[in-house]
Amino acid sequence: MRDPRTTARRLLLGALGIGIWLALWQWSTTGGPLSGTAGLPPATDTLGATAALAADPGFWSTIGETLAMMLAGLLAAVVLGVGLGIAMGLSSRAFAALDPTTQFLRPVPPVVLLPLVLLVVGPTRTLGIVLAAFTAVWPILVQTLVGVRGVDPVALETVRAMRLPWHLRQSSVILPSALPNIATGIRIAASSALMLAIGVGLLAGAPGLGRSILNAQQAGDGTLVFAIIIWSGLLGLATNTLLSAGERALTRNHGPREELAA
Amino acid sequence: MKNWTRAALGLAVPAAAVAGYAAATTANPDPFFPPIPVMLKRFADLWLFEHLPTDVVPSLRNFAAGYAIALTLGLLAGILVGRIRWLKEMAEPLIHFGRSVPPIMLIPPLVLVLGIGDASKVFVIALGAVFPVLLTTVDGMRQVDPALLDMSRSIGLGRVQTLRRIVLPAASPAIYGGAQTGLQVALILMVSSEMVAATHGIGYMTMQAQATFNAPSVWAGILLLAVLGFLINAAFTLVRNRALAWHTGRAAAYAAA
Amino acid sequence: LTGCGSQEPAASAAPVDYDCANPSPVGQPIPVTFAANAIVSNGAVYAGLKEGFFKEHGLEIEIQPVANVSAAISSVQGGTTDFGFATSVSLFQAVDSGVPISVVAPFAGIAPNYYENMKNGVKGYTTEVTALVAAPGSGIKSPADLAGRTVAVADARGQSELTTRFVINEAGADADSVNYTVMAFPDSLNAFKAGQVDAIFTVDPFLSQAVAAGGEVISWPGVETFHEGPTSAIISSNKFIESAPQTVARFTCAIQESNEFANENPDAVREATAVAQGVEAATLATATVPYFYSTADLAGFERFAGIMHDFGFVTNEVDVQSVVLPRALSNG
Amino acid sequence: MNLTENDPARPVRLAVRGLSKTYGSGSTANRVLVDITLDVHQGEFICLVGPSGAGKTTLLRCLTSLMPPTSGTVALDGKVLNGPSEHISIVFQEYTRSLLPWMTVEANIALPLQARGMSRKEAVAQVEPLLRSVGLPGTGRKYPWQLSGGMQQRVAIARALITEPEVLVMDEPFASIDAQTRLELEDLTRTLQQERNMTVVLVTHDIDEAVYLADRIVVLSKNPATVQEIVDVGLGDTRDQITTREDHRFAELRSHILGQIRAAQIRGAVRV
Amino acid sequence: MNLTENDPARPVRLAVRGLSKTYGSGSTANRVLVDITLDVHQGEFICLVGPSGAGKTTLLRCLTSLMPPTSGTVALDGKVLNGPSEHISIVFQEYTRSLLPWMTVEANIALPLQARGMSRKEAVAQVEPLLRSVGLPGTGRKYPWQLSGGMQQRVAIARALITEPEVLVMDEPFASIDAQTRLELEDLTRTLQQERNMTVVLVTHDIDEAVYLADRIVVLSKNPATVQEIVDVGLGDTRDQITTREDHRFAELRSHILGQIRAAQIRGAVRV
Ligand SMILES: Nc1ncnc2c1ncn2[C@@H]1O[C@H](COP(=O)(O)OP(=O)(O)OP(=O)(O)O)[C@@H](O)[C@H]1O
Ligand SMILES: Nc1ncnc2c1ncn2[C@@H]1O[C@H](COP(=O)(O)OP(=O)(O)OP(=O)(O)O)[C@@H](O)[C@H]1O
Ligand SMILES: [Mg+2]
Ligand SMILES: [Mg+2]
Repeated sequence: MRDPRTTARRLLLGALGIGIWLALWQWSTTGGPLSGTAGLPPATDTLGATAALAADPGFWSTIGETLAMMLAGLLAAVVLGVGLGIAMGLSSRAFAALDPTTQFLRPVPPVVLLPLVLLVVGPTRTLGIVLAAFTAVWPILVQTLVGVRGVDPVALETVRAMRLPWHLRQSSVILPSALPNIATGIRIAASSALMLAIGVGLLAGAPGLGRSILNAQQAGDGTLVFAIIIWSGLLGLATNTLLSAGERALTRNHGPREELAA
Repeated sequence: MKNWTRAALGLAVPAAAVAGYAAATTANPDPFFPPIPVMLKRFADLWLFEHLPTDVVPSLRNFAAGYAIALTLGLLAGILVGRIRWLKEMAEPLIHFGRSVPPIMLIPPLVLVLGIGDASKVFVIALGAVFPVLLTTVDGMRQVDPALLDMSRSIGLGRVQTLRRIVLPAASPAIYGGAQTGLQVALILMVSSEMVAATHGIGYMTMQAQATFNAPSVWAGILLLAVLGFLINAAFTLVRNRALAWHTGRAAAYAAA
Repeated sequence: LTGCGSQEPAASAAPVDYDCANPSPVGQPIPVTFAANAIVSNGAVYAGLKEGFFKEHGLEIEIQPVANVSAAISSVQGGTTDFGFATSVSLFQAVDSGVPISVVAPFAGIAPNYYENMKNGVKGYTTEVTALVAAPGSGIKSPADLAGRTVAVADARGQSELTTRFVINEAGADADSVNYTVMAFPDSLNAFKAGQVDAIFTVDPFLSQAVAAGGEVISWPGVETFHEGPTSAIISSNKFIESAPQTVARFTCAIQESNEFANENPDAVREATAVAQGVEAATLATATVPYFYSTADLAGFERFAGIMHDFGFVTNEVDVQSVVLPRALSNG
Repeated sequence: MNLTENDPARPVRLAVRGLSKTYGSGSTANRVLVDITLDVHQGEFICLVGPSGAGKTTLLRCLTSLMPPTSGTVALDGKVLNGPSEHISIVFQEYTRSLLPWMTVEANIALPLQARGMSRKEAVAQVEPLLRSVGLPGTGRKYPWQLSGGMQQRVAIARALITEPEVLVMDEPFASIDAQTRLELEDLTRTLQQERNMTVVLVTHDIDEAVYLADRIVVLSKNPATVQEIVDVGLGDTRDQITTREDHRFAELRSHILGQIRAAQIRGAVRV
Repeated sequence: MNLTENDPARPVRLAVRGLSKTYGSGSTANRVLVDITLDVHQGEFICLVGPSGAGKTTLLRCLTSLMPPTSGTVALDGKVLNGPSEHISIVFQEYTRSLLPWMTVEANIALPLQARGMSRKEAVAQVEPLLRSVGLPGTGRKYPWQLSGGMQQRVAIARALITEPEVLVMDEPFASIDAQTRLELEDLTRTLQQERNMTVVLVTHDIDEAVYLADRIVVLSKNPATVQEIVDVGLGDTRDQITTREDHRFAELRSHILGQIRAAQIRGAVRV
């Protein structure tokens, strides 16, 4: 459906953006204001180390660990966040009952809960999953709520008049209409989930990339630390690309979406 | 729904949770799960007077500065990225890369550049909170009803005017959603940034309590953060509800009671 | 000592009939988990594993890496792991908070008479594991000069802060006037080089790097505070001790044997730690290996607890005897 | 001409009793409907006319229980309604917004059948004949936003008809449709109503249309709306676009109703 | 009756040349407009009629340059349009969707003036007289979603009129408005057009309305749309709801156009 030239343009411009950023990084750490700062490796060294990691099969299984925690947490968060979001968006009763509690829980930083959760489940994959889910559920909940409330009231009234059963109402109106918002929520949540999946390794020694960073940090290997950071960024990039592709497929027929940009 | 039913419903869930916790801690005492009165007393001792000026106020100052920067930058960048196609294509990979990097990881290198003072903390808070704002701005702007854009072009609204009067208001529910998520991220980072390379702050205090197995203090910290978060969130909701009155009003016009 | 409501009595040590010298065979090895962070101080366990001391006593150990000591203690008390590594400071803080754990075996510390030997300039006693290094050009010559300055320590209200405070006070300055900022060792080294902090509490290999960068060691806070004695211990939860006394006994024996082996073979310790950290053996070639106690030094523990109490690191006086398993006090 | 007697042969289908509706409250309260009482009989075709902004849509929304009235009740077959009934189909005035943009035309039309538990495939199979009768053959696979306004309106009509409802409520259903198609759809609606003995309540601004279609015409006044008059049309059950419209009674009714609306308008204007 | 000669006294305002429009491409291509050529003169009132789905809205969108045609051009005063011109005001068919729900009625109407750089206060001051002339006095502070459908449509009309445009393009502007108000708005439009020498292009399905308002009526055929006929109305410049409609030529034109649309309908239907 999309013009191959547009795709080429996107790739090219995207690469250009990354190129500019790398050039800035390289310049600032070698000749620029940050040169000589210990612990800030130049781009070239970091990219070398990043590439070297790709050849290490052990590193791939570490990535697998992190991804597994993130995905499981995200999945739980999607189920919970979308479910609660729809309930709270549609029923003023559910909203009244749950809103104060979510308002109270939402700002609790997951890192503070870490010691408590650690107590119950230990430095395991479950720890990562629980904390990833706890962080990811909020953006999904908020955006689902926004989406559900944004459903065209006329459309909503239409299906009420049809007396669509609950599941049909969800699948035919609420979800499709709220989908763009939910997708945004999931995309934001995915990076939070990833952050926590890595964070639990860093702060509590749960398996995955975080533990690798911890080890690299304890060994004082700044270049390796940055290489792993780059990998976590790439992981986020890949997740996002997948999620947006999924979102586009799902909202393909939502109407003549006009490109705003000239 | 009547106000008191709303309040009663809203209190039911936390009340049940508190009662459940109280019952569990009496039946099964555990040093990490102190009884509620102990928690509350520690809360009062720690936060109400002694550490308020030295730890709470500076934390909140960092939070406010970081969040304000995030809102401004996120909105500006979101608008630019959302409207200028080449910029969007150029920045998109970087944005998604950037927001995937756990901000906590960047604190040590940031300390090297900005020092252990507040600057690095404000920076990290801004960095983490900017992405939800930015992304929802971009996404919200895409969801404008094309009929409105036609209208806008036909009455001769220029690009800036269309943005200000049509696109942003239409995107505002989504943007407020993103700003709310950014608020949470900012709170998380306010605490996290004080757990690394800090000499004071709520996060520092709480982390210290955790490291020394001072469970009541940990809980007091959680409680403080929850209360602060709640209040900040409530203030935010107030602003949002005022700004989006049309949105809720329109929905309510159709909703059955 | 009594009157400390939070302090549980020691694990009731039902007499266990197990002799370290005569390891009784088991059909199936008993699986146990051990929470530890991969640092040289834990090296004895890594070396002991390699030497087969645990297998000999019918144990099959799985090491759960944790980020820090409090995580290890948490996971032990929560029952996620059976045993764990703890610094004495964290241990007493945990006990002070009513965490029901006990010492099942002695572990790394400062060798007897170390402080004496150091003062007398005995060869081989010029350095110790932990050091305070002042930044070049900071004008800091002694801990007393730290007043009003910023020092990077490794943990909040932990051993690093305690010993730093102790030496500053000893030097006649006000320890409260110092800003203690918490940073991981590598980070504090970088911050030190970037001039962000005035002094750092550090260990090797960062210690040698800091000195190479022009830093000056102004104190050896560990040894100057404690002089000698066990700075760490192997712990288990009271619940586990009660439910599996046999297993605990076997574990104690294996640790004691590992400790003795480690003291005789520091190179083996370095090597095993390097493997555990996943780094080149050369990285740790010059790392200082601590002394490993084969019996628990009650007097040492008591002195530590006293210092902690003096500095307000614990609220009550800790009844040390009640948290050390009798078996850990004897050899075999 | 104010003939409101009930026809005893036909049972009452929809009974509206003392219905009032006020939007908002306090200083912003907007009293729209006041004490509307009305019986709609089985198989009857009612047209609802009145000035723009009188409260016709509001009345339909209360009638179908999409919105709770401020006071009064609506009963279907003697049972007071507490929510939309599956026996009532509705065509909304804001038809472009009542079609789901992410569903094809056929999926939109099939939806009410799915609501009754029919499988999607089965439901979709029933769509094409209906599309043909509203003049949209072969458009089933398109999306609503690929259709013109009038075509979308017809999709909305088809969706209301697919369940073969007992009661059909339509809010200006032919407003955006060309004259020719409009005549055809009028006849379609009237024929279906006769065949199925369907009860129809239809809002229109086209007086000719009202007279042509209705058994009785309800004229609403404005600000707030009350039933100003109920007119018995009495043009017989079978109507014809040519002969019926040439009937002298047709012209009479037409100018009578126009006069009524004008009166309602003025009454309203004075109160503003 | 096919009178298409230009009136040399009036310069050409809008010149449409060989305009074609195809939606989509490849297998889903939908050829809607083919080779439309048309001149609209200054001060002329054109009504555009044709079957539903013919392409009237599409033509208006191309005419106003809201959408680029697939081929052909539209020129305003001899200059080819490349984007919406500020001299042209539009009333959209989807009027409910073209009002901004976050702005009050008066803010919505004042918006085009603000687009021209007027301060908000000044712009809002001009709103009330206009609201009165579309029959909505005192509604300025309400939100669009607090109004009925027909009221919203009148708000959209007021918004189009506020800039005193030289060219006014309206897509079924009176579709949801009651008969009485409709007559008034027809006269208002016609009067303004005469007074200001405004050029108007208006789409309607109401043939009577087309004949009553237009100087010329353009009939579009269907699938794809071409100009089937252009009819010169010739009822003079001043019209009156009673005398004009009683004119024998009125009835003649009326049935002629109806026949044309029927023909267009059938031509289209064959091609489906
Ligand atoms: N949500 C609302 N809040 C406040 N007032 C409202 C609301 N909806 C409708 N109204 C008012 O109620 C009155 C009746 O509206 P309604 O839509 O029922 O009129 P209508 O007879 O259907 O008009 P039309 O023929 O133009 O569709 C109008 O004056 C309108 O302003
Ligand atoms: N976005 C689109 N994509 C594909 N086809 C479209 C699109 N918009 C309109 N069409 C098609 O173009 C044709 C003309 O549509 P248009 O809206 O111009 O008709 P119209 O004459 O205004 O009809 P009406 O009187 O019903 O408003 C229709 O057959 C419609 O299906
Ligand atoms: Mg209406
Ligand atoms: Mg149209």
